[in-house]
Amino acid sequence: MAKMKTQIRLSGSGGQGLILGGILLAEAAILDGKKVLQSQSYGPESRGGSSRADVIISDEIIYFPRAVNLDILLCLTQEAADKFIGNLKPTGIFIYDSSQISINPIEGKAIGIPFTELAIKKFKTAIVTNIILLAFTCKITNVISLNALKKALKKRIKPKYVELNLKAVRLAVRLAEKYLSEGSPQARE
Amino acid sequence: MAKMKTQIRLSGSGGQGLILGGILLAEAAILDGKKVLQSQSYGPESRGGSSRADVIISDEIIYFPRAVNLDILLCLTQEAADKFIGNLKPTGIFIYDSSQISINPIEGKAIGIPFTELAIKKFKTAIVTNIILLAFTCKITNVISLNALKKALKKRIKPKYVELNLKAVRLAVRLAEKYLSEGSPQARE
Amino acid sequence: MKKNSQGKIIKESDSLEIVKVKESKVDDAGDYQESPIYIYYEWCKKCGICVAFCPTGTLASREDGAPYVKYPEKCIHCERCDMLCPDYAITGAAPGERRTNVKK
Amino acid sequence: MKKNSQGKIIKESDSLEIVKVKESKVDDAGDYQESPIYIYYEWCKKCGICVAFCPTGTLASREDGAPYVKYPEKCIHCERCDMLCPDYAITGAAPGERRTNVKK
Amino acid sequence: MKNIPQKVIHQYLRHRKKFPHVWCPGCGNGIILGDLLRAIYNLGIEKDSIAMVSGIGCSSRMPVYVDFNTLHTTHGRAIAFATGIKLSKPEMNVIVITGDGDAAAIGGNHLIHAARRNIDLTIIIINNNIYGMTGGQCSPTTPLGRYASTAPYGSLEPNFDLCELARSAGASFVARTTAYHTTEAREIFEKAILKKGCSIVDVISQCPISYGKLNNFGSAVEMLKWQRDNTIPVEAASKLPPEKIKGKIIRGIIYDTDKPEFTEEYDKLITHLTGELSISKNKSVNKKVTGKAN
Amino acid sequence: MKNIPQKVIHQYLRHRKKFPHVWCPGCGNGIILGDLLRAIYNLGIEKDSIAMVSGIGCSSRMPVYVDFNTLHTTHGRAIAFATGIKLSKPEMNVIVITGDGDAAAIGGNHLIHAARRNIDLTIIIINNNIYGMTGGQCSPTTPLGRYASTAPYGSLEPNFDLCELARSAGASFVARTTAYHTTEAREIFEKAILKKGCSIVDVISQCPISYGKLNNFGSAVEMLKWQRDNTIPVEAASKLPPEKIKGKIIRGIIYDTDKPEFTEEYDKLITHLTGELSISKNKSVNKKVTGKAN
Amino acid sequence: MSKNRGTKPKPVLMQGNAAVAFGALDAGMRFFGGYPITPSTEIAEILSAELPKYGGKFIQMEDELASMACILGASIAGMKSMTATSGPGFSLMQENLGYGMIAEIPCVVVNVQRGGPSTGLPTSPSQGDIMQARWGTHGDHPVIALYPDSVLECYELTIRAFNLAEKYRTPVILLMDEVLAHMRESVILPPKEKLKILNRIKPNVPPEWYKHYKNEPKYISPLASFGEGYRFHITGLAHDENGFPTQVPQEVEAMMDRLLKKITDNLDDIIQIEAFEMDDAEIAIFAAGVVARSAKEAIIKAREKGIKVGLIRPLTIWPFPDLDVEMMLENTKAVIVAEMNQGQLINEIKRVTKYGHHSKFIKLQKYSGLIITPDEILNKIAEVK
Amino acid sequence: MSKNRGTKPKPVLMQGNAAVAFGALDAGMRFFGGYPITPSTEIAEILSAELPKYGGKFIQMEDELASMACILGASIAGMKSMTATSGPGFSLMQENLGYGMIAEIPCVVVNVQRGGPSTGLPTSPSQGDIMQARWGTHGDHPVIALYPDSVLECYELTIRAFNLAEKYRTPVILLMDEVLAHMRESVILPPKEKLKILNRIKPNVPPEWYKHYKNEPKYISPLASFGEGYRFHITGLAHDENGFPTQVPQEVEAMMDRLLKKITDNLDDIIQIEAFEMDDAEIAIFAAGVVARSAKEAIIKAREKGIKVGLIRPLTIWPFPDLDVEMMLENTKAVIVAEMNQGQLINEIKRVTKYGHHSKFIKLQKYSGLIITPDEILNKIAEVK
Ligand SMILES: Cc1ncc(C[n+]2csc(CCOP(=O)(O)OP(=O)(O)O)c2C)c(N)n1
Ligand SMILES: Cc1ncc(C[n+]2csc(CCOP(=O)(O)OP(=O)(O)O)c2C)c(N)n1
Ligand code: SF4
Ligand code: SF4
Ligand code: SF4
Ligand code: SF4
Ligand code: SF4
Ligand code: SF4
Ligand SMILES: [Mg+2]
Ligand SMILES: [Mg+2]
Repeated sequence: MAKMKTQIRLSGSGGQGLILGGILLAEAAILDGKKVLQSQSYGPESRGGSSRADVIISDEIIYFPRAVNLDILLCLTQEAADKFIGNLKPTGIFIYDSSQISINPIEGKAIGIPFTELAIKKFKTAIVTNIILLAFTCKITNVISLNALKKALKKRIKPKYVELNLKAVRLAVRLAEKYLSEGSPQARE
Repeated sequence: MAKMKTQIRLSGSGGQGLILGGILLAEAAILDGKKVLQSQSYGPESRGGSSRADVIISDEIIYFPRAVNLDILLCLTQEAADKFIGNLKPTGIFIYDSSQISINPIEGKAIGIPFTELAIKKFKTAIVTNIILLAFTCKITNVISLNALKKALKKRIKPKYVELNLKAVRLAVRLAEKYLSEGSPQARE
Repeated sequence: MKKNSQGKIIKESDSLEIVKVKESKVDDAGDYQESPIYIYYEWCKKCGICVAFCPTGTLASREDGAPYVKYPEKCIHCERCDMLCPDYAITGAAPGERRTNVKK
Repeated sequence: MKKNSQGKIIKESDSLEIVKVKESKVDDAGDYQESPIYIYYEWCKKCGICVAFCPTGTLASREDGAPYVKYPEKCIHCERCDMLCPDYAITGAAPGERRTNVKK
Repeated sequence: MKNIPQKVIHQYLRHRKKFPHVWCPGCGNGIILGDLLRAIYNLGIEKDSIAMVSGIGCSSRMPVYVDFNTLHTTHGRAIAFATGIKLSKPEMNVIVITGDGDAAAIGGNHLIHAARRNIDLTIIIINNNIYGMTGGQCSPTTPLGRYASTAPYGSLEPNFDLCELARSAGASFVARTTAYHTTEAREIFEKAILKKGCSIVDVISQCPISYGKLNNFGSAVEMLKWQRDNTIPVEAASKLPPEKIKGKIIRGIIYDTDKPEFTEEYDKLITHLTGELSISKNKSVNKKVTGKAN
Repeated sequence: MKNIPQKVIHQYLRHRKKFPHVWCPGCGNGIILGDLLRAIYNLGIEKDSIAMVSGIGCSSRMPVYVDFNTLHTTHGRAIAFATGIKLSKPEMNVIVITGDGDAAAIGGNHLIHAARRNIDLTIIIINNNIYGMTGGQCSPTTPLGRYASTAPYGSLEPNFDLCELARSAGASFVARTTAYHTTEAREIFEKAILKKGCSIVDVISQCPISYGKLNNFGSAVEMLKWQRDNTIPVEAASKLPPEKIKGKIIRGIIYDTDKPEFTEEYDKLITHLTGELSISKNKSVNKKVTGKAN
Repeated sequence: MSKNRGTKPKPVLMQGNAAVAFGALDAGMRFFGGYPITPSTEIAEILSAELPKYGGKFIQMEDELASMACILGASIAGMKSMTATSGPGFSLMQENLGYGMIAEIPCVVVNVQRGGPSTGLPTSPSQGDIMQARWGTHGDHPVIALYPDSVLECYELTIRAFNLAEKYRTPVILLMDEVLAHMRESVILPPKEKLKILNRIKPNVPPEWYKHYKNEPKYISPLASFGEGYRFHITGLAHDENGFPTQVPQEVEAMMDRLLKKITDNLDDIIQIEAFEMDDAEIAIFAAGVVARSAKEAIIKAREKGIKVGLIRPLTIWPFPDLDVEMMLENTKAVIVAEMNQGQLINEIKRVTKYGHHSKFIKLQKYSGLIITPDEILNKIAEVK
Repeated sequence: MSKNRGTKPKPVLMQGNAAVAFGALDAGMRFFGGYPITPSTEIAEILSAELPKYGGKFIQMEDELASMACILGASIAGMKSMTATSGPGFSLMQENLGYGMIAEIPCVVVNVQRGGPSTGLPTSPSQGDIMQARWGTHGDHPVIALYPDSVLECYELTIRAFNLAEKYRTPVILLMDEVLAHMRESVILPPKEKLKILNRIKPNVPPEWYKHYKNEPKYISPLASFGEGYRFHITGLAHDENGFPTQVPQEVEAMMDRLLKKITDNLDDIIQIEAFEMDDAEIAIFAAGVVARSAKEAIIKAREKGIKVGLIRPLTIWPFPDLDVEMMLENTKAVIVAEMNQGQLINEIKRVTKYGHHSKFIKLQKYSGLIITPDEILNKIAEVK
């Protein structure tokens, strides 16, 4: 019986904290007792322009280190969405920032939330966008536990920022709960 | 029928013009219509201390490039004599500077002539010792023709020195003729 | 959703000898006769240098960090913005001057 | 004729802390008491430097280029010969001085 | 089209290459390239007579964008490649674009030897005090105490004064300018190109992404202001009391002299030996054409 | 034995190595080694605290003869090897022996970087203006117009002033002496070794076999006389009118300053981070012991 | 990563380059000299921060020539030392790497491979330097090179590299794939007290008796450090057992033989090779590093379909596991050599399977900057049938 | 040697290194950049005197890194260019040699081999750099390397090296033995008008249409020189057919394939191999350079005794003459691989004789600084019986 194996990509542009997001996700997965492999884009691609972090989470040993058939694709920019949407499995989930991205209909599940806008509105900074995105994803997909995410956060993030980030998590959880009960307006737009 | 092949070594110390001697011998051999191969010592051995030039003269193509079984060994210093005498064929000829070298009896033919002394006495300079040695050897062994040697000399040596060198050749020829008729006192000493 | 191929498409310009001001998506820059400052937003990387060093305050920053011409009348055509822009995305030659940026 | 092996045999000295003047083949240098200049001919390469720079003309060249002490009485023990000899083959400490060549 | 301004530099950019260029927002490389192109324009040098040679680094990516004979070589070796070009075709204007790491770390030896030979190269060192390309490691011009990804406690190594080094090695033209001082830079580049001999220009530049971030410069703008406020022209410096100069970096033409140039000397040797001109001299490309081209 | 003079340098020579050494008659290498050994004797430095590191060349053959920790490396890289030793064992006296080709041609980059770092190495460049070992090719210090086997028409390339280069690169002690000036050389070596920082000594030497022959110096003696007659102490030079100095080479201590030394600064960092001394400091070998040893 | 990890092994997330850095520190490495180059730079960056905390030394040299030189100097001074680089830098290190080999100086050289030749593809994976690791420097020389395939193995093989370097008195190369260097994986590091750390043997004879290039014991002489009273000579010239230059043919030959034999006589100790599902394999895949991971995934899938396929993976890539591979291939009908280059390992496989080996050689070579996928391997497996 | 030799060929005495220098001049080489090193230095020395007489340029660079770089620069500027070095210098040239390969810049690199590794035996012969010539630089790359065995062949193969370099737009290596470099032989040089000299193809299209890395014709694009109006870009990064950097896998692959195929598709043109007394040979000797001369002498002696032995000698050592060797060995019962190293060619022989080849492999390896003698070969021949 093939056990659970999830391939996740966080994408957007440099400076949005996506690599950190990937690492947090991976560390949280470890806390959940999973095997995990995290990789990212290097080279010109990673400077200035777009940024990408992949995480593979599995119950079993992970051999092939590339995420090619994404179960979950997270996007914060249009460029990233255009570039990576093709890598999403037909059954995959696409979670994107609806304040930045306009999409055509896709086969699978697409959830648009104005993450950046919300972050700026609630926290006066876009800096926690990645955390909101991440926590939202956890809640929606259950790929890792929220508890593990919080623990990972506390470990990786400078003490003075922990509180802010935990608030972002709480916001995300409420968002997700709302989405789960109501559906978001952008979904399947 | 194996044709003629002669291995000759000129040896002594740096500055005695032995490399030039080897080259002259080789060029002369070419003028005589022979195949020829000339090599010399490199490395620390060739600086300051001892010096050596080998010439292989043959009617046929020369493959192996080292002179290992010498037909003719020419020595101007004791060090060279001690070092190389072992490489002389039992049937080989050993021609040495009796003003510099004292030898024990050897099996083969040994001819001692005080080349350096003679050069200084006759020409007030040791510089032509190599030419006297060479011309003497030609006359004694017939390994190359004296004519060829003279031609080679004229080609390689600066015009202003040619006359001096030709005189040295003449001296050597007289020496050799004398030796051939009388034998030298040092031979088989 | 249309799936794009990887990497951007290289924009081929027919002639780059002429700055393509008309192609810019700028809404602030008017026609050449009226405003001498052209901003080519496709190349602009929003570094803020032109705005910071414009000696007359002609330029200001949009919310996204790109410049726009706030007070066209203030421009003295010093071309400081032009020379300092790392991306060749702005030019402010004086009216009538065709050549930006060298006048020895 | 005895055939030598290739290459020279390395001379092993028991202690090199003491200059082996007695081993030199010199016939010109006398005993230490009489002449302070020692020449170690086995190391001398006949460059002529010591002779050329001896300020007093104590030294002279043999026919083969090696130095010999021609006027031992002229020596002022300046050790110039010693310090300039590239081969550590000569020394001229003053009588009674055991150490050649540093006296600051 | 008549009234539409024509940006001088556009005629030198390669239209096949994709713009915007690879450099990060606010990076000094683009500014300095602009200055250089304007200098070339002002001198009226034919594009085809220019060989632009670079090593490896962000700055060394410059040649790919410009419509000259361009050669992007290996890390640190641009000057050596350029030496081969120049000696083979003395009539070409050979411009070397290099970074502080490329020129002064791995390529330091070629720098001082080009200076010593006084070979007619125009060497432009884009000095951002850091290895930009590889993400912010310290370079031989990272100032003492400054941070870099391989100097997490502040650099323990003093930096080179590249102008001093160039002069003492034998360059005949040595200057320093900054990304901020665009007109000065252009003028210096013009003189450097015109110079018959080895010219070395140290251009202080900003890398907001690596150096700026690690050393708490807020932005490229801050870094340009720093360049403005912490440098002082050599003429002014000579008139100021030492305490006013302390801590400031001297800009301008530091050293300028005339001495025999290597490729010319070599051609003289050929003429001497053959009575002919160098085979490479019979080419139509002209060296140092002045008068404006378009 | 009492009355038999004891040559100071003998206690430093390796009795297992064959003497006479490999150098040609009249070569400066032997003279300079003598000066260096006397300097070491005078300073009373323990043999075991000395690491002598060289590159490749006639001069670089020096270490094999002396009873220190000796390392004969690759061409041009001695300083880089030495940097590893010094940084690992700051308490050792690391002396680099190198030639003009070794230090300034292939090894030029390491030379200027050691100077920049101001790492406590004593670098002695035996400058015979030629590649002796390979038989007389021109070097970066072959003067313009002089002959070499690869400069058959006279060198077209100007030479480095190694002292200028060393100073501008950042060395804290820079001096020049000659094979002829044995006492001066010894004193300079003493100071160079004592200096906490990068010291570079340019020692003009003679290669009668290659340089001498090609440039019509009659003999080693002539070359030593040339050194005597064409150099002038820095103190004297400062008092003479320019026309008297023209064409002369300046000798003596050219530059001497005190500034932070690299390995010391690094050890401070370690102390700062760990509160402990560098692991390598707990060794018994002492640095810079003064007082005579025997 | 803190200096002291607890004794209870817990999984942590770690990057391949970090695993090398911390592996080296745990192996006792206290000197790093290097020059930045993608994709190896993180090793230097981490060590620039960590080494001084351990009392060790980090230096960024002016280039790779100097980097290689300074770590040899450091090793002679008694430090376990290392450098890390990538293709272009590795090329520049070759001359001094050869010096390390002839002078028998322990040290570790990490080459995180990227696309070549020349500047090539600085951020893409490649296995193009395998042959260079063997033959890059001039002259005959022995080589030990290790090749990890996971972050954990980066840690383990780094330690092993130091152990082999110290034991056999020679530079040891760690060849890595870019993918591995940059990816993060959950790893459980072994507790420090379980680590087996080897140190060079020091002489226990008086200096007068010490010969640092003696064939004893077993071709490897003890190695004193500079400043410990032994005052010996080291040279890159051919040398005798005292380290002094020689041109005597017998002495030269003895030296060359020692260099070779200290490796070839210890193959059992040096060579590590993994056989994955090889017991009953009819098809063998030969692959190293990250390609082996793709192979494993492919094998699992193929086995699900009943295809008897296995993997041979060299952890020690040099000396090449000649005998092991030959034996393992004895009963296979085909061997797929999968590598991210234009064909380097395949030549070795052909060489070692010389005598009447009739299995099919199938090449899978990719050099576009992308890694070989399990599907590509599955396709090749399908070709055999 | 005078600039103009008469048309009537006469034997002259010439040193191997001189033959290289004059061969290069006759091939049209007009730029030499180098750094002295025994045993190659005479090439530089002769050219420093000769080149300016021909209007060409000689420069002694600061090191071998720069030497390799400057000859590539010179070639791009339109000169046929060359450098000459030996082991340590050859190691230093590797990075830029790889640049020449990826950038496809013609030039010739002479490596007069000496004893290695490292400084080794500077004045002794060795064949220790054969594998390095193939694999010395990082990343996959094609290599052409020639190996003369006489002074005349030094001259001829130097010219051929330039011809191949120009034709295939690639650096070509001339591997030489120290013995050959330093010895003088009587040679009859071919009259100049009989020499076949190839020059690179220049573009005949307008600059706008010029793609300098196109696969046409036959994988080799014409090459304009700098300053001829084409204004193109050259980089050591993976590039597209316009020479601009690319990371697009298909473009990278196309580039890599071109590099490989321009060599592998032209093996018949590139490979030269000598078969000496091989027609009826039961025993084959495989040897290159000076060892082949010893082998010939041994063969003549052995044949006198009725032993059927012959020699296979590669004049082109890289690409290795796989097929030719395999075919020539088909009917032999033993092959003696004689080389002055610890075993480099033997591996190639094993590799190419893979399928059911049952002849005996006999090694004759010597690495003491002395050359292999005819007697030593005769002894090995005797072993077969
Ligand atoms: C031989 C070699 N070593 C290292 C590198 C990696 N590398 C690429 S660029 C660079 C430094 C660039 O710094 P600099 O020259 O200052 O240029 P910048 O990016 O700052 O403009 C390094 C170390 C390389 N490409 N080749
Ligand atoms: C990489 C390398 N290139 C070239 C050489 C050859 N080589 C040996 S010594 C030397 C020059 C030595 O000149 P210098 O340093 O001045 O020493 P000298 O012999 O004059 O004392 C050269 C070029 C080498 N050994 N290694
Ligand atoms: S030209 Fe001068 S005044 Fe006008 S916008 Fe630009 S910087 Fe401002
Ligand atoms: S300087 Fe140029 S790139 Fe920067 S904000 Fe202004 S227009 Fe945009
Ligand atoms: S010590 Fe002085 S005076 Fe005496 S011999 Fe020597 S140089 Fe002459
Ligand atoms: S200086 Fe020394 S080597 Fe020279 S002649 Fe005098 S004693 Fe002999
Ligand atoms: S990393 Fe720095 S130097 Fe490189 S492009 Fe970005 S800002 Fe410029
Ligand atoms: S060649 Fe010159 S430098 Fe070398 S030992 Fe002889 S004289 Fe001295
Ligand atoms: Mg930089
Ligand atoms: Mg020298």
